[in-house]
Amino acid sequence: MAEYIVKENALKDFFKALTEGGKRRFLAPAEVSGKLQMIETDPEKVSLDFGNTHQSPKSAFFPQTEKLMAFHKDTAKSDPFVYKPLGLDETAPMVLFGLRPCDARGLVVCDRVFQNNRFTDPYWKSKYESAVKIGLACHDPRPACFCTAVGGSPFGEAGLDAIAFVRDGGLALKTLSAEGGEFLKGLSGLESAEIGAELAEKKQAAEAGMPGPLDQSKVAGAAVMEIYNQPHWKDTADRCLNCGTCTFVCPTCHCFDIQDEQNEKGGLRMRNWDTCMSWLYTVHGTGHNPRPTKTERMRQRFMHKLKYIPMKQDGACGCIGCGRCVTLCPVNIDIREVARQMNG
Amino acid sequence: MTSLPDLNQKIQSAAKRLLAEGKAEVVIGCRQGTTPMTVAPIFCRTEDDCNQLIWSNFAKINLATYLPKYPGKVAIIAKGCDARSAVGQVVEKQIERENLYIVGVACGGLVDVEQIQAREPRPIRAAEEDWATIKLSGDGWSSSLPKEDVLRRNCKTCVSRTPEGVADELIGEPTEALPADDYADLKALAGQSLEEKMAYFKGLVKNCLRCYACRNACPLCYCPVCFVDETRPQWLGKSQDEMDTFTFHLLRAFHCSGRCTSCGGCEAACPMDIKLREFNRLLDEEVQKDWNYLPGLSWDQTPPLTTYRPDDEADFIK
Amino acid sequence: MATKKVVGAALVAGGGVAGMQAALDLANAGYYVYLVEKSLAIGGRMSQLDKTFPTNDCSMCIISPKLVEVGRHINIELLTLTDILAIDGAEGDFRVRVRKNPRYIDMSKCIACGECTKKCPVKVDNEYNELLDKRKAIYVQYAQAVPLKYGIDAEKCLMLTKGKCGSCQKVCPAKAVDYGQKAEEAVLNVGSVVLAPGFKPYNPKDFETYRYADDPNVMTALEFERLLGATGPTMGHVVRSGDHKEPQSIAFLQCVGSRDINRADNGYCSSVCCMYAIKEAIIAKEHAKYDLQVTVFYMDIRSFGKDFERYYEKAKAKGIRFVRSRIHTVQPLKDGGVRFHYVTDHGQSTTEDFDLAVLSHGLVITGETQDMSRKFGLETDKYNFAKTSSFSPVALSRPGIYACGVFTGPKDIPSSVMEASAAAAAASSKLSSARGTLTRTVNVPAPMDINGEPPRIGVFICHCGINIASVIDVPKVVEFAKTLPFVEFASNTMFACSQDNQEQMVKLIKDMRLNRIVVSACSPRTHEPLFMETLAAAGLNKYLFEMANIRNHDSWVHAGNPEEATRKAMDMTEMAVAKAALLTPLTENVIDVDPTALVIGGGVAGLNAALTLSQQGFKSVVVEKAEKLGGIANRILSTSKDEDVGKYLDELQAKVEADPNISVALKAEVGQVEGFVGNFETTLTNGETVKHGVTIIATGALESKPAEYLYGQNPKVLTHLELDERMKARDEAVDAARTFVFVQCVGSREPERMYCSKVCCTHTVHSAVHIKKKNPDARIFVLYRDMRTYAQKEDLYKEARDLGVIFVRYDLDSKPKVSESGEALNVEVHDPVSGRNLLINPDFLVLAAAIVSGRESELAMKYKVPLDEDGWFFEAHQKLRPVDFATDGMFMAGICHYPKPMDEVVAQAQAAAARAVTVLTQPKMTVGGIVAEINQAKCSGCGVCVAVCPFSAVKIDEAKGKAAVNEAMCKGCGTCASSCRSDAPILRGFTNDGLFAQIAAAL
Amino acid sequence: MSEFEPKIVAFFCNWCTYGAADLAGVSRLDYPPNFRVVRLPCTGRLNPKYILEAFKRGADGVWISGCHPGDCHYIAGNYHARRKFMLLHHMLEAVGLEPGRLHFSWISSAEANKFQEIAREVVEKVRACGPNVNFRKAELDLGLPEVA
Repeated sequence: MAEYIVKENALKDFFKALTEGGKRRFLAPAEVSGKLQMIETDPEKVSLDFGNTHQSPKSAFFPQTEKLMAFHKDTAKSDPFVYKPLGLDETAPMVLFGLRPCDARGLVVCDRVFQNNRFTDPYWKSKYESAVKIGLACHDPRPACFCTAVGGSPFGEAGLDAIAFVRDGGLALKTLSAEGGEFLKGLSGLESAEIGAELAEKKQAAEAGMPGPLDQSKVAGAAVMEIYNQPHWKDTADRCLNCGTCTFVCPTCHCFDIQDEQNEKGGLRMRNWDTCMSWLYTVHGTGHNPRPTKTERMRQRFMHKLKYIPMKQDGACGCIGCGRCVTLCPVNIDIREVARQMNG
Repeated sequence: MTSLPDLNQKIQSAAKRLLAEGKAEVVIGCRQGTTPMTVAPIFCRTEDDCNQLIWSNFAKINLATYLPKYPGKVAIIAKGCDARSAVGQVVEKQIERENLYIVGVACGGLVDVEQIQAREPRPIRAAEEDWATIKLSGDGWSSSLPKEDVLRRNCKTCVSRTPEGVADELIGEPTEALPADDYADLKALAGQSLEEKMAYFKGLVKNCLRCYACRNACPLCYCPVCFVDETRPQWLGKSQDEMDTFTFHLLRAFHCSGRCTSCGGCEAACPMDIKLREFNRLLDEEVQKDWNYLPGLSWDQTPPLTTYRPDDEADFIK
Repeated sequence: MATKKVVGAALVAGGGVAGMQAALDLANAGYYVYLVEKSLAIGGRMSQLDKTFPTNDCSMCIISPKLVEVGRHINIELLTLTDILAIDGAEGDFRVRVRKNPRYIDMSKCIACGECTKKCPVKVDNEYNELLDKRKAIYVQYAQAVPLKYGIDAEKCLMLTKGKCGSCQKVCPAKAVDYGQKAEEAVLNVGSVVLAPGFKPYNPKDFETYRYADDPNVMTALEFERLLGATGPTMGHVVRSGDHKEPQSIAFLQCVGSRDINRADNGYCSSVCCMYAIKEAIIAKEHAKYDLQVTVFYMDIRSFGKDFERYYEKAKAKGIRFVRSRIHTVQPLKDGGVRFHYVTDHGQSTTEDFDLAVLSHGLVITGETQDMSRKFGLETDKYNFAKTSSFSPVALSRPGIYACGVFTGPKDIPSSVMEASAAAAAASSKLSSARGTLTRTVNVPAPMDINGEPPRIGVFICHCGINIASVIDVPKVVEFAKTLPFVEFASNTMFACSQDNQEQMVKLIKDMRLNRIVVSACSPRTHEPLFMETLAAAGLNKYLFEMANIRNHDSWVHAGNPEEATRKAMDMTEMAVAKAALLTPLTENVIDVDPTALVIGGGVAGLNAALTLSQQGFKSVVVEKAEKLGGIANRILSTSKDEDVGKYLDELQAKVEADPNISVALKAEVGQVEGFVGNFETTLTNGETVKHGVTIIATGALESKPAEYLYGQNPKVLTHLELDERMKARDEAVDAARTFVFVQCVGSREPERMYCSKVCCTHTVHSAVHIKKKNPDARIFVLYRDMRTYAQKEDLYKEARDLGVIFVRYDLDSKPKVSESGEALNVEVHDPVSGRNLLINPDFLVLAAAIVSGRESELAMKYKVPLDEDGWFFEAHQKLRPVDFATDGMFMAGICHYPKPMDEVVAQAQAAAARAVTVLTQPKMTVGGIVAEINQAKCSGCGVCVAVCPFSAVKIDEAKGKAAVNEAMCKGCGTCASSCRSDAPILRGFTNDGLFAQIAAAL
Repeated sequence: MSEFEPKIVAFFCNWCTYGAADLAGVSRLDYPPNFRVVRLPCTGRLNPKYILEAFKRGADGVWISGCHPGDCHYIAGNYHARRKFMLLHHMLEAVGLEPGRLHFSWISSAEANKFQEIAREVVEKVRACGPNVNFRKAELDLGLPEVA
């Protein structure tokens, strides 16, 4: 575990160094079309003063549209169908700087979906395993932030190879994993330093105004059908528009739809983000839809976040408290309120 | 001008009265949201529910969005645009007139939270509002903004702030209609090069996530199956292809033509703050020019795409 | 008593629009029809017209579906090049001897490719284009002709006249030319005969002062029509035939050969010339890319039909000048053009030059028709028009022989069509016992079930002799087709439409279990039905068929670019295959038809409709809101032919009362309406519920109450009907009266009521003659704007003048002034001829009050039928469907459609009945095929489809809140499908996925 | 190829313009072979999506033609279609579609000459616009050379 500081005037060098001379793609918070996003950017354009990126960083590993393979017909061959997987080996590894601790925890939730003892998604794995993830702690959580309510912290460390925080005159950094330690060692701009006390102090200050743990004990203890049949769903569903904004901005929503697009030469198979809020998501070929109304669809999302993921991921909450859905929901459906209702 | 607390009081009593008299089984309105500058729609079925009703500058979506196929008798606390959309839904048979009760509230325009945040980047911990001013406060600071400065764009050209004529009752003093959209910017753009027009409109939607929140927040988009969700044939690809995205927006605007009441709900719902109404405005301008039609102003209107005149002028047809 | 033989067949003579309509209505009512046409093809005069007034509809576009329908009708036997020699026997059992003249073409072989015409060396004046250009000795009458088969002009063909040439036979790829054909005689056994011989345009060549014979800058209106025609000699470009210069000014001269007993013997008005002149003037101005000046010289503008007055006003607004003057002499100018000397309305003599003069020539009965009338023993009037009564307007003097169209008097297309339907009704009135005895039906095997089978497409690429193959590399297209998805079989064929290929196709479908067929050949518009029948014969649902038009749309138009043409043929075939793969079998369902009619209105129209239906064996219920039958006719004294209306009404009522098929509900109106064609259910206000298959609306109209000329204030001011009532009652004051003033157009032809009430001019002159005959000393003044005594009614106008009735014209801006002083009534009017004001003190002032609609908007709404802006019921098509509503099973008759005189009312009533019979006669109706359906899961019930459907075929099912299509009413236009935002309506045969597949394959 | 040859998708109503094209064939009136015809019962059937789909699939031009107002075989199909065209035409040109790419006409079944004239005009105008790049969907990148 190493601790460093980066002086303000060395920041650009440091960011450049993170690319390992261009071998890694560098992703950091930067402005695009008036919004701060975690995107591949010029080290010069990194922003350190932000609440959180507008969207979650999941698209770095799970792009909204991802090509899986190409296929075409070659009638000259005895087996005329030719397939070629795409995107597994062609991209350079990433280094991400400036992940908020909540989002890093979100990636951990996704990682356990895409890689687990039952199966491994190669598209996720190829990007996720090779990436170096450096967090940036929150000093000033926003009004809708509630990471502390769901087991996180503005200075949380889960899922990160290193965590940084902003201090007068630059950054401070602490490595968290062996890979992180290895990666940062000797990078230009870094100076070794003792930052433990400062970190603890800042952490305490940041957590001070944040909400306490959200009680989910009853949810954890209850049978699925018990929560499923609670009467409050109807009330929330009243105002839910099924617009899906929550799922698109959520760092742990990970559903996708696989589509083929073809022309006369051949076709591409790709996967695109999907949303359980959508009618199309569950409609069967017969026209039957097991989630026929918005109530079932809305309930599915909360059940998934607050009941199914904890069941499958050893009690870890599927919501990491970034507050994006709370802020962006056009009808102010607040997951904290729903969680309370679910807990009775 | 009636103060907001007074207005809220009146709305609450009206709602309670409607429930008590059986004129409505549910009253749809707004209540305070869970975070600053948010408002939540509320479906009031009890007196307690009614006591939460407010009128807020921060309301986002058009409450008429909830009306299509709503079972039973329903009342809606409606601004001008909500009321117009509700009328449109009656015209389009999405709700029966006798099951709908419109409590009209004179509106002074809504505010755009994005614009507020652009002017006040500090984390806003609380917001207070009255008819003309927004007061903001954070950790150890406070400031205030004239509402006029941060009005939603659609509210700046609202011709139907007061839902007169169609509301079953009206609360608050009527507010003057504003000068209608003159489409000056679009007219200017029409004179630009093709590249500039294309760049402008494609640029508008380049960050579109295809989440379709605009559609779901729209009181016009009540189709059981939207064309983007069609599979046979699949009208549009599902990927983030530029042309598929662009086509979605063109067609959605086309479907709203002659029906859109400029409520701005689509823009308010868009998580990427896309100026979606630019597409609708293109067609609004044309609908008004060709047929002098504004939707939602009376119960017996004929939407322009459900009728024709033998002498409709279309010089571009050879 | 021996039963008289009744033959369930009829003969219709004349293949013009009237003959076609009569044939269709007879055939669709269950009678076998011989349609005899003396030329190569049907279509008649209407096929020569460019546009039709007052809608400016394209004439060819609107008749060609009718041509095709006649041509393909299983119960219409088309006999072209055929003359009628004799009619023996009596009604119910006529034997008609005909001669079929040789065409010299084997119709079963000719593919109408036109190779023969290209090679034929003989040029002949082209009658279709009024001799303005040339055709060949082997030719088709016009491009869209039915039957679309060539024929040889025996008088001009070198082979037939001189025994040399034979080039057409050499080039014909189908071996269809047969110089050895001979005329054949035949005897046709029919129950009745309908004569629709039509007219010829008056030939003004003997009209020396008009110089038509020798000056190329004087032409007839029909020649001018061909000049305007897109298929005419100049393809619509207006140029003078002499020097091919575009005229800067054109003058139309009205009443050439009409209303003229000096230079022609035609005292009658030809009824259509004013309107066609206005039409040609408008179209000419539209065609000219410059400011063409058009002037119409006329005596009276007779725009008396529905929407005609507005058309006239529109023409004036477009700058067409109307000058009231009859041109006496046309003086040719040296540098081309003509000079007129004429006297203006105000008596001034003036001279004016024009680049072109167009003679609006009248309609005359041909010598052949005159011979026919004599030979067949038919009475005619002095102008050779067939004699009929106002109360049986299509029955001729010899029982069993009926007439329609111009043969009974000059008239326009809708009136001809109306009469044609009336003639069909009358001609079958005695044949109903034999209905269906001679008609044929098609028997097809039950289609095989292909449910669940993947598409197995068979593709046939046609050479069409050399028509396709000389340009397109057909084998290459075949090889390409074989590579397309789901194609099991592809091959080329010399003539896809030939009989042997049809048989081959049937065999292949069966042997290879093909379940979709694509033919790349000619136009589906002409050939799709043929192939669909072949599919049906093979036991395949006929809708599993798609065509690619690689001839008309490809080889014929890209002859210079064989490579691209081949590529296009491949693409077109691919498009057809792509769509075919997605086709599904379409079912046709049968629905029951309630064989009863509801007739709304118990006036002359309604009662005649009911009686006509009864003669055909159908029941009807007549609803009349008044206390007695007869309607407005109760107030009319006599018809223009001096027939007693009161007596007629008594007889009519007695007949109705005695008729077991007719029940009458008086003092009742329509309450609630449910259902659709075949299955209406109407509840009347008297509580009675009527189940009926069709509805005939005959609600009549009203005489307006004038708001001027002291009407209602002075007892001496009467309306027409009030005068009639007084005369009926033998009112002494009227008998004793010495001075009458009639004022025309009271409330008609004014901005707020821009139509002519049509009957008033005739009514006035008829009343005037009636009074004058009783009291020759009576002084009668008629104050008029344009006298509109159209057709043979012009004689009555002349008679009135001869009897001394004084006609004074007034303008809308100087209407007569009426005042009273003491007992005296003062009428002051400006006389434009003398330039002075006349002052008259009449004993009676009779106002020709406008006929106004009862504005039955509630009734209209109940049956979902439209009213026009004047409140008249609005027909499905102003020209060709004058008694039908667009909504199936709904018909109209009488003056609820538009004001009209007695004979036209009766004709329209019979016509409505005839049209109704075509529905009622089928115990079950086949519905379905290419119609829309609603995907219930996608429907939001918003009602867009309901609003846009032109046929009221879509309704919201209130219980489900979703739309539903009535297959019986849907015509398959697909407007619902493209208007729905959520694609809930599916137009079978033209589905979204099918069309998408075509778009994809096109690119 | 020396000159750009545009690909045009044409939508014709069965009763008028399709008939005019038939008649142009009968009359041997030649015109450029650049368009492919989709036959519709009526212009009223034309869903605006078809136009966008054709462009999206790479059509360089789209041509829609039906009966003259008043001539509709289905009474009012073309009137309803006209309203849609008015809006769609305005919108597409406002967002930057070249004015020469999308064409509408009324051609009756008797107007073979007008058909020929407009067919030529449409092809020339689309040709002048050049290939459609802005309204087509990007080609799928299949990476075919690598696979082969």
